[in-house]
Amino acid sequence: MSEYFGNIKTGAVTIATGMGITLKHFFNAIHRKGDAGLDDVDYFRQVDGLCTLQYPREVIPTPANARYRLYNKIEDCIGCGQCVRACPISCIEMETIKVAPDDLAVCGKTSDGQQKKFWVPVFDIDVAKCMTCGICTTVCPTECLYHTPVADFSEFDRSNMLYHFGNLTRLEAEAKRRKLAEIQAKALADKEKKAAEAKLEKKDGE
Amino acid sequence: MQELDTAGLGSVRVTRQSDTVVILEKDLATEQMVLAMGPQHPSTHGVLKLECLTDGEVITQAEPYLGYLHRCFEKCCENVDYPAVVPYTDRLDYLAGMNSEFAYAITVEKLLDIEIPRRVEFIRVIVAELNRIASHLVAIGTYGIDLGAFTPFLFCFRDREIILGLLEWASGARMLYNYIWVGGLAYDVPADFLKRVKEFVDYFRPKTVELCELLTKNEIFVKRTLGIGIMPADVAINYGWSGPMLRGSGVKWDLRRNDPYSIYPELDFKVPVPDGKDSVIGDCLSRHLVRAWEMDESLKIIEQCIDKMPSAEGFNSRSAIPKRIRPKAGEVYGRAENPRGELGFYIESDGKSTKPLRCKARSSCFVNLSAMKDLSMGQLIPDLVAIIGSIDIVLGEVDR
Amino acid sequence: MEEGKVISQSLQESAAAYSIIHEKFGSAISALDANETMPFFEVIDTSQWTEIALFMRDHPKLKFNYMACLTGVDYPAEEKLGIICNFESLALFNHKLAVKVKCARDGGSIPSVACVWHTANWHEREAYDMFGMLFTGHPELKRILCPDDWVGYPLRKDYKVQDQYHGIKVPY
Amino acid sequence: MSTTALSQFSIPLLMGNSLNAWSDALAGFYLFGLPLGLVIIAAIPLVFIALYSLTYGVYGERKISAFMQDRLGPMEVGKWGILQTIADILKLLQKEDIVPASADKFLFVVGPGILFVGSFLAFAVLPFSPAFIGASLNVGLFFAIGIVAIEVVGILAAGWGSNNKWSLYGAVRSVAQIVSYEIPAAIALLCGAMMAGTLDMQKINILQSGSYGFAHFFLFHSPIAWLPFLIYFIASLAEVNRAPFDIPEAESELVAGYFTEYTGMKFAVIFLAEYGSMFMVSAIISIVFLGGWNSPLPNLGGVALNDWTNGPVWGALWIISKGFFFIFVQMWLRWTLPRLRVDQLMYLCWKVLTPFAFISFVLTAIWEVYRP
Repeated sequence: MSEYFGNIKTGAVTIATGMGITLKHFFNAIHRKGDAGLDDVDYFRQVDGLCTLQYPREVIPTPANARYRLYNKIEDCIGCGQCVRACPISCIEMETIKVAPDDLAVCGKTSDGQQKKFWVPVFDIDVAKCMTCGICTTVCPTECLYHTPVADFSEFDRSNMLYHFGNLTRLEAEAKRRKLAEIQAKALADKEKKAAEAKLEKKDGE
Repeated sequence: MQELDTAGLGSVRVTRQSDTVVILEKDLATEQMVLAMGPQHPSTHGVLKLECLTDGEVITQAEPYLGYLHRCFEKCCENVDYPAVVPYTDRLDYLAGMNSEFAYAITVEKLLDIEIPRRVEFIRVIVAELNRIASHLVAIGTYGIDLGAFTPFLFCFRDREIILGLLEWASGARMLYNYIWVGGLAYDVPADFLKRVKEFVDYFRPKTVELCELLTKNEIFVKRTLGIGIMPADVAINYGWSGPMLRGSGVKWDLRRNDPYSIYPELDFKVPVPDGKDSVIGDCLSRHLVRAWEMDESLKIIEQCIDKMPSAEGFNSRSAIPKRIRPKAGEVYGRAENPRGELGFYIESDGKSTKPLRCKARSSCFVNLSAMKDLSMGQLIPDLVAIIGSIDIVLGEVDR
Repeated sequence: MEEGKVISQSLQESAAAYSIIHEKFGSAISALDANETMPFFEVIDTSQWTEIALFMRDHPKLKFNYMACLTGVDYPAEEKLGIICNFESLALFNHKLAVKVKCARDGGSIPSVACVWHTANWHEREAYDMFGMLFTGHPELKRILCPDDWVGYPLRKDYKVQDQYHGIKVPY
Repeated sequence: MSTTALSQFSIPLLMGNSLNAWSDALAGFYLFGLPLGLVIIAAIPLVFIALYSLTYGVYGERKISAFMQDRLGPMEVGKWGILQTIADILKLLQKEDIVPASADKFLFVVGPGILFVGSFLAFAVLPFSPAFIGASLNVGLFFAIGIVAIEVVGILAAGWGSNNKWSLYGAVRSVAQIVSYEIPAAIALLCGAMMAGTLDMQKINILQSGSYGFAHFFLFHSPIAWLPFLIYFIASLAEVNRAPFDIPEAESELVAGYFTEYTGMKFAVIFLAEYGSMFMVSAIISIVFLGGWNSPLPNLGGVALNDWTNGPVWGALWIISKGFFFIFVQMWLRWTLPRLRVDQLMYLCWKVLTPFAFISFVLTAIWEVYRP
């Protein structure tokens, strides 16, 4: 019998405690949490009160090192293709054309002074596939591939999630390719000619 | 454990006391009905399906069906390099990515036999314990939802949000971190990080008390969980239970203590087990209490780590990372204490390749869930919900 | 340094545990591979596997009451499939042992230990699902993670994914 | 007791004669032999309550729950999201009205209707002010208790007709729950009726008027009146399926209980009925124990607060605000407590509430007979 009344008593007391807590929160609803980021010194002085933000207008700030949208600064890209090999889910697609010797100056250097040896006509990142693991960015030798703190980049059409970073248009790429092919053909021809000459000389020598 | 032959009894409702089965109700048999619970049921915590045979509201048999989230993690691992497995481990137990990474990293390090800088170890422990708190907050909050209390859930998520913010600040991502690498860390923590974590600990302590008052001590909550789904210790061990589930059954077994890794031997923390005063040992309430206590212990661990943290001077978080991870031929089974139990990795290396020959994740939820059939026999549907909630499954880890 | 010592100590204990098993079963099991990371032995006479398992669980000095993990493995070079079980004596002793059991790659079978450790039940189902070895005496050997009508065993090294599954294109 | 109380209370004090006459005239309006006037009178509170349900009920519940959970709640539609519910209703109106192929079509369609009618019929006997009552029955309280039971039929029809196992569970649980809780609820209300000596709602209110305001309320009338008050409040929670007794719809167990299969306007009607019954039980408890439309403010010497704040319009204000207060408490409880299990629910009903209801019944009877 005492257990019976004890149960009723603990039930009433704990329910009252719980209701006290929710009522406290209810009256605390006049306060709102600010939208300072965690790197702010006052972060924990502003967390009391309603804590939701109205998203598109108020945003939780993303820290500077946040890894969200993958971005390639194509001016610095040397087309080494390490990121393509490193990506566990192959979301990066890359095509390179070797720069013709007379174009090296046109192709330019990276910001730390390294000569670029490849044109990169295609550098496509499918950010819909990208899982923001950041492995590609760690292998990148020129640090031109990095994640930006832009977290919201949703699209209505999935094809818009394919980001193109190539530094040549298709026509330019075609021209470069042809030029390279010519140079290579010429070099090959020269080589053959030389070889033939050498053979000839050899014969002559005999 | 005593097996119960239900064939001749018609409908029975049973409960377990230590290792005997006690029949509460019988001879109320009605026509049996197959009830498919899930995979889109609100309280199966994802895409678990339970096919229940019910007699009224009493479940006579429940058969779990898994695999709705199966993505062949192990096959993926065989096709990528050792470091590239880390982002996949995040996706095992997506509520505790840091802990999964930690388990994988120490396993490969065991195979590689490399020394890790001390500061790396401390940071690893801090982020892992923070993530443990975040994970337990989800477990406790969703358990509240399973039992009909919605408000504690949102309080839990409010605080978890801060932890996720902290981890985002450290690692760059909110849930799928890829932060703990084999041999080191992706980055050192930001300058003010430890200070902010300390502030978080101070902020969070009163919140756990409030949560306890609101949910754990609530009489209705206690009545809903006390004595439900009792699992005796020996059966729990035989089922391979681990983590809070096993401790809920009264076995003082914590890999951080019993198979110590990283810097855990240097830290002072308790392994909480229920004493049978507030709850029946092995029931849902015990498991819930263990989780609640563990949050406090994790806070203690974090505080100690911050105090003992070696300075950042001349520290490079990637200094011990091998240029190319190619372990010698051999096999290793490494494990760590995850919020949900023992997450083990069996890794086999052929010594030639930079990809693991075989990488098996021993998922704690998978093992814990395998007792479902036994636990659910003779329970009511609301109790079944309470039991699933107390197992605290993450389907990402169950189905892999 | 200290950590290394702990490991080697547990290795000694594991070796002691192995010798007890070896005493009983002799040539049915192979010699102990006493490496630091995972000491293991192989069951050569697979028909005795269940007895060995029971012995390991119930022997007062062994008490391997906890099966941590059961991994299925494919050995295409040996034309074999196998399982690796990691055991330990939870809260009683300090020894840990792994056991390997192998069977033929096509239609091979391994005795089930689901009756010895409940953990093995689902793990064996998973190994069957992924590798296709049979476990004789298993209470309900059916696929667990893949759908029942899935073709092939995904974790075999020579697995080719099926093109269509109920009209859905499978390869991504 | 009742005669003395009535005699000291004169009708002109109520200041509502013209309105009363108007409603009487309307009630006498017949068209082709149909009591059209009565229908209109019954429809007025119904329309009001429907409006309340749409705006305050759902919106209030969402806001209150949000504030208790440190959230903002609806904020987008209108200032502070005040038009959110209207937007929701517009959405629900446009939704396809799906009737599952294997459902029992008749029951499925008729279920929400019965539920709606059941919860709104009781409004006919609720006195909204001294001058306004839909039907001033001399067994008003009895009618109100009885008519709530019709809801059970609607719930069972909806749950059974859906041909869904979860719905069936919800329906069966609901029937068991509501029928059981009728008993303590009715006995607790009987205590109030005993104190009044009448079952007429309007008379119960009149008996609680007086210049001392709240001191005349039945809750403070006898030392044990708080017990039936509390019992009725708890039982009424169960009768309208509110947390912690929301097991018929228990979203984490039964998905949505008996209305799992409902969409569009039928779903909205079920929702409306729920909020309607919430107000109904709140109004009943404030009528029987808290003076209904009487002002709680006492006359303090020359400051005749009580006299100033009584009258038909004030009365409507008082009863509605009392009702809203109890709705607030219902929501407050809902967002604090976990849900009970079925057997615990029955335990509470049969082993706690019913015995205590009987005890309070006997004690009230003794008090009324041997009152000092």
